[in-house]
Amino acid sequence: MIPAPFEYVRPTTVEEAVQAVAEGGEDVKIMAGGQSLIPVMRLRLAAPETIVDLGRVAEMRGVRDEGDVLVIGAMTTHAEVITDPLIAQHARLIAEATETVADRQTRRRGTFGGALAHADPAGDLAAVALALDAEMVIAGPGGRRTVPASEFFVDYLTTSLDEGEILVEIRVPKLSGDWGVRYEKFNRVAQAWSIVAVAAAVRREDGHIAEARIGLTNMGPTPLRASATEAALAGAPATADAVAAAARSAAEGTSPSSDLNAQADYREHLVQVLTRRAVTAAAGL
Amino acid sequence: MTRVSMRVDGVTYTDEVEPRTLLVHHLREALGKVGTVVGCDTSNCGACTVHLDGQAVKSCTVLAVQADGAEVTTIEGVAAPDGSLHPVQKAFHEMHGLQCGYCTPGMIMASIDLLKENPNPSDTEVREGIEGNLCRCTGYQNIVRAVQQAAGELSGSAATPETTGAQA
Amino acid sequence: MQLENSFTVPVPVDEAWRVLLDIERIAPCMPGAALDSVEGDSFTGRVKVKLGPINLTYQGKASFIEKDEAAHKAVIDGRGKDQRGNGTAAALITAQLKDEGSSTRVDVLTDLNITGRPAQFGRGVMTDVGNKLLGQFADKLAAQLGEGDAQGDAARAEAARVDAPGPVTATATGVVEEVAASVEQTPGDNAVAQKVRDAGTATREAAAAATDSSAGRHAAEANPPTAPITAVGSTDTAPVSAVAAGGDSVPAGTGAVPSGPSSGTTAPPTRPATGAPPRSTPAAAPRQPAAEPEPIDLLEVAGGAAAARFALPAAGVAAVLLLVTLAVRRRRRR
Amino acid sequence: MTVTEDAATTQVPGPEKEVGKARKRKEDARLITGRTTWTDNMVLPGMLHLSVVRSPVAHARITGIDVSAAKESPGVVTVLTGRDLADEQGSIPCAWPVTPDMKNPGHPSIAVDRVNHVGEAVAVIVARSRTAAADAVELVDVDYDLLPPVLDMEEAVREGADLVHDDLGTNTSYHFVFDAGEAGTGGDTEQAFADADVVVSRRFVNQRLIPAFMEPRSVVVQPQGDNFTMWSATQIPHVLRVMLAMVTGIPEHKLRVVAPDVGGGFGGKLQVNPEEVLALLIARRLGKPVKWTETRSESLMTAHHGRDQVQFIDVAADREGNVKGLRVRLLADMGAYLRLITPGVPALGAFMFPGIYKFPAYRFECDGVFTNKVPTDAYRGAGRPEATFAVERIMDELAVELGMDPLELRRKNWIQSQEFPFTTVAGLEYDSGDYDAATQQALDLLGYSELREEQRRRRESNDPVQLGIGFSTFTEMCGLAPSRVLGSLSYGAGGWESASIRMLPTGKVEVVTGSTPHGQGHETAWSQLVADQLGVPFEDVEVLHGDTAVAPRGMDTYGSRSLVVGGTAVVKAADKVIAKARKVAAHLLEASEDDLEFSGGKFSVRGTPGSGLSIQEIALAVFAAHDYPDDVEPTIDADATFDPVNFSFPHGTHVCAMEVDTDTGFVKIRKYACVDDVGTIVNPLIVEGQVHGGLAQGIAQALYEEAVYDADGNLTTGTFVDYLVPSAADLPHFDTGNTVHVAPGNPIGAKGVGEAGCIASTPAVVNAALDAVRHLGVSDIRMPLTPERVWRAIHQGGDGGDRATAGSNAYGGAQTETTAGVSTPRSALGGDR
Repeated sequence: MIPAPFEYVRPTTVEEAVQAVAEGGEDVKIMAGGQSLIPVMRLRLAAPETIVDLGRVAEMRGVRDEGDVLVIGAMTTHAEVITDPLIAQHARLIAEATETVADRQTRRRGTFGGALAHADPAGDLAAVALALDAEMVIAGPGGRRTVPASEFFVDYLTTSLDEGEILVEIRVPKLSGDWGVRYEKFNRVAQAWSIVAVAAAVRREDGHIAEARIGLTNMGPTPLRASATEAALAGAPATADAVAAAARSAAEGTSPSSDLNAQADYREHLVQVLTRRAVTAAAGL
Repeated sequence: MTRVSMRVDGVTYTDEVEPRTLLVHHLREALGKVGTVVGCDTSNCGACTVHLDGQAVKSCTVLAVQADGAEVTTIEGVAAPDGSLHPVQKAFHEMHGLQCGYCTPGMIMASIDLLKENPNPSDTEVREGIEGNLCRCTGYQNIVRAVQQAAGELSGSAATPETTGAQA
Repeated sequence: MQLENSFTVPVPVDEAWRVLLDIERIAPCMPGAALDSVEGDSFTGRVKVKLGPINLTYQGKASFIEKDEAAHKAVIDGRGKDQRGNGTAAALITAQLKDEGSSTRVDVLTDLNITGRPAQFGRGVMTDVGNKLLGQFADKLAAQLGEGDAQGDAARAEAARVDAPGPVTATATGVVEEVAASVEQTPGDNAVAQKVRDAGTATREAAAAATDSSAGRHAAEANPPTAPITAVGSTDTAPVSAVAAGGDSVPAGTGAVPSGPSSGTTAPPTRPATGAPPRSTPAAAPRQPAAEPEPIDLLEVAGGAAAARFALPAAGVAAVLLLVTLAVRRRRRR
Repeated sequence: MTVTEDAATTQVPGPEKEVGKARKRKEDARLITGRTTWTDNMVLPGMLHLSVVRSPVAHARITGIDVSAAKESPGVVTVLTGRDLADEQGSIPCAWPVTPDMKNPGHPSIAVDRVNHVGEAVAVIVARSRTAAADAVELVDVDYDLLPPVLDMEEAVREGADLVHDDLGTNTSYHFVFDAGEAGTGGDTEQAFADADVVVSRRFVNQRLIPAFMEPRSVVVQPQGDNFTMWSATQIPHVLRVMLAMVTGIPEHKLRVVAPDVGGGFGGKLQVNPEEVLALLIARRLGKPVKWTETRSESLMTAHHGRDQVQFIDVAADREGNVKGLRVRLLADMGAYLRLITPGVPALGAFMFPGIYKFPAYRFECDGVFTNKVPTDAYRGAGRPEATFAVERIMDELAVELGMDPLELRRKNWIQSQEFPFTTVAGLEYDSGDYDAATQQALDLLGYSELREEQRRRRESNDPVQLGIGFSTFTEMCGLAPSRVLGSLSYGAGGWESASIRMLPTGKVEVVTGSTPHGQGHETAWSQLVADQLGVPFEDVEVLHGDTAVAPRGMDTYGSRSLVVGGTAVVKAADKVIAKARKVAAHLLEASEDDLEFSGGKFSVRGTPGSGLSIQEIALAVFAAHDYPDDVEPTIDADATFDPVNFSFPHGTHVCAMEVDTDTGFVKIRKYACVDDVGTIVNPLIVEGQVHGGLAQGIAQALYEEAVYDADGNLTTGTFVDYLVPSAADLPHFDTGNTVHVAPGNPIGAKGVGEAGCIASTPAVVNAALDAVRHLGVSDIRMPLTPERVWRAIHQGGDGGDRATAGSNAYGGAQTETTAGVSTPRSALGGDR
């Protein structure tokens, strides 16, 4: 299939991009890596009037160290994320999850920011951003604002990005202390979306679990935190039993959908198993 | 229409394209590079894989305008100018890594890309490395063998034993 | 796909029933819907669905196929075709009113069928659309019914000019939007909404209060046509009828104030609430042609900052935002 | 390898034999360099592009089609609807009326006033570019008056069910019966069951699959005066030519069909496609070349599907485990129409249900059922995988019932090697084999005893990951097919194959085969055969195929027939060449024919070493034709047509070791070993490749693939996002081996290998998964074995299918599914009866 015709704009700076989006008409679409957008356009489920391609906005690409936080440019490709030394050192969970995204060709084009802005609840990176308390830096006609991940993901394929706004970079607090991480992805074939996945970061302190952050993929219209499990783990002994017990509440507050791959109740079961496994692995048990 | 210029398999082409033109359609229909084929419309099958500035991408999920100014290598450009085959091409032939051959151009381009990044992959790494390329004929085993054999040739060692199956 | 929505509105069953049969008021309850024409029990229009990158516009007709006065049961049958040839959508909506004294319980059962490309995905692209779509239909319906007959008068008053399709839409949708806009801009109305989740009827009063005061403040800032409204800004139906009147003046007027822009201009005041930069408004609003259906942006349940995505829905959204908080808790799906 | 005497290798002594050599494929050169001729690569001057407007609804009356906007669209030449083509389109042919009273509603290439499945063509855009055509599709406005969709076979055959074709008055196309008692090939089945100690009954679901060849279908038609040339991505250019002539009335001799490089078929391109007919009609009408190439989603939605049977199977046995009878009742989903061999697929399977076992009694009944889905037709194995699945599954169930080891039960009942040739209860004469030998070798390849030990340990330790081992000891009927047998089954054509050999003056050899390859490597294998027969170098042989002007006679490639039938035709043509050359050689060598011996490509006079003429020299001599015998023509070229007298019966034992994660239901193949006996192996490389590919598809049926329709008849697996063709990362390493028992039915001794892996693997995989969790009370899991189904079967009982992967879950709606993945409340039956 061939996409419907559209105007194509290729800005080179964020300002140009914001301007281009503002002038893009009612049906303007921002294209990052295009790995989700182009197929949807080929199937003609989307037919935007204008495409603003961020591919040449150099300032939106790359990772930098700002003390306590890593700043990841929204246009940093998955492939770059996987091989980035800073991410490997301070946010390994992101790299681990990104390795499970689609396939190597797609990871060469697809971007970190694009995946987050697409906000597909079955996408792997949103739950990670949520678990790591990342912050989204958004540029718009009114200048820049910062939105915490917890407020960024609003609904199925819907974020708090306003019309005319662009996700520019993602600020990820570094994990300091003895953190272990694990991304447990469950799908039917290698290329498929997650049926359910669990992102876990666990900080251990003298035989106890001091803190656990758990993000859930595809357990509702947005990525979720397994708050009940997190609470149960805080201060819990670092034992398999304690983890297993805590994981049993992983489905609390979730509202998974039923689709071709799984019914909601199965997802609610899966998330408990995967949470147990992710936390166990992250806690080095 | 937008003017795009790209270097494909060593030759520079400049054309006017509609922004909606997919790179693979530009390659096939404007440049006659029909060695690269289309196998799906959801970016799953990988048959259209080419190298864009040295990296394997699915050319059905890249717009021609995005390749403006880029270096593109297709299956038609991987053999040496004298026609001698790339080690991966050779290995696919020797290990019977293809049957109908439709997925082969993409499979070879993905494999070359994989070996550039990981010159000595395990069987599992090969299988995961080409997870974005579907083949309906071979069951992949001989493709894995081929990639291993090419890895051996490229790095001067022999194919790892476990990949040579029980028969043949 | 079967969807169930239930909610209670603070008007007696007979009044709710009258409103329910009032097409100009019911049709626009379909999010992103625009009414093109009305003939007796049938009406034609468009529903625009926007889900992330996905964009569909269904055009078609709907009609009451059952009106059981005694049982207070109405059945609406609607079917449409996507304008890009992406298949069809059909909905059989059964609304059952139950007398609960001063209030009325409304059960909406919807059988939604979608064909063509959007249906050809195992991940169920349309499950979410369908759920949101009908959820919001019920929410807006709740809004309409909740406003009771005062609104009905306004609507009837203007039904005289139904033959002018575009404006009808403008007005009808305008209604909710204006309420929305006013609610939206009220500082702390989210907080109100928050309490609403816990408190039953009290919430409606709270919401109403919020609506009132805000309507006042809003009207002051709003463009001339809506100005007179402030006069009647004291009962919870007032803002609506008032704004309806305001909306009324659109078709009535010289047409110098087409619906899109007019509501577009109501948007800026909403910005502070959404925390969105005001200048993003012109980006979308001016391009909104008159009587174009607004997309169901799915942000409608989201509200908040998301509301600014379009000038028009930006308004429509917020009203729902408040009302949703009433309905959501009671909504059951599947 | 257990190698018995090999017919092919004993014929000609002398130089190293080509047959048996792992020759690298001649085909590869163009395929690995991107110099291939796919149909979609073709560009002709003035070529127009077709794009098809398709029905989004499963069942409806067309009440109006407005093409005016589409006609105005830039680049559009014209737009045609069913009404425009109604008088000339005829019907897609069905070549296999399995019963005299079979109901065939006829199959228009483009719907005229009614659509019967999602994706059916309702209008065709003809435009100057692919893009213009695609754009205009959106502008065609069709009004549908919806009819209730018929989707579930079990519903469809009930009294008062909605009808797909109301004029037929029923949804049943045919009722096909084979009763061994009545046929005289077995005892009374009812009696056998009445007398049996044990009867095990099951209801299996063999789900709907999509062939999913990698090259989307494409067709180009060039009109030249009253002549037409069609290039098509087809398996069957010869059959297609005949059928197109019959359908369109274009005289056969005015029609040339070319299958250039074809990117896979697996039965999916064994069809007369509506779009091929439309392209031909439109090219004729406009007098311009036209091209149609489908998109993948179009392909999944409209190219014929495969399988889709509900199988009720009963087996009778005594307590000692001797099988006494087999009873099979099928519901086979035809889809909305009958395509080329739609009704014949389950009928072909009828003869394979007894498998390799000595059932004394057998009865088979099948109802072909119409539903509002795309028609089913041949898919790799066509009827035989369904049969093999059912019998290999029920043998495991019987073993459980009897408390016997499944392998022991099989041994007890399978045909012993010394019993060949063996006539089965289905009336087939199995040619040769040794099931014991293959099984032993397969167990060794797998490391059977170690794995059984590990399984025991996991059981005892209550490991969340359980291990199971599953068997499939299968055979299949290949080498389709003896024409007389096909006739007796009322198939519309024969099963012969044709070949010609042209000896060129320079000594090179052109081999023309009627068997059209699409990835199988005919060019290589045929060269090996001819090199051996004629004693010419492998490199000197060129194989021509796939063009009715070049290879005028042929029956093409399917049913593992190419080498067995087509290869034999080549060998026989070569024998004729040698016979002709012998006369010339005798003349030139001034010797009597009887004194000549032919060896290594050379005729020499017995007892006079050094003397002699190579067959290539003789080719030059007859080209010059200066000196040749009076009573012969000056050529040694020859044609041959071979019609087998029997099928060939490859067999094998497949063993799968499966890990099942009981926490999640995720299944993972730990190890897979198989030993196939495909008779003489001409090229081990190609044979192994065919087995690998078959395994991948058979395993995919067991674990991944299913064409799912929702309650409205939408295909919810409409792209590769949801129709899960496994990648390299999803499939295991295969350990393959062979035993060789030559097929007596052909001089090569080959049995056919194309479908073996696909037929055998599916039940082995499912049996393995069940073996892993039987102790948890699981007796069936519906295919594909999705993690959810496995988990439900373990934790909620049934076959796990009831609440998993329901089509209408795509809407988050209904919670149940049918047999064929279609949601209706009434069909939420488990797998067990």
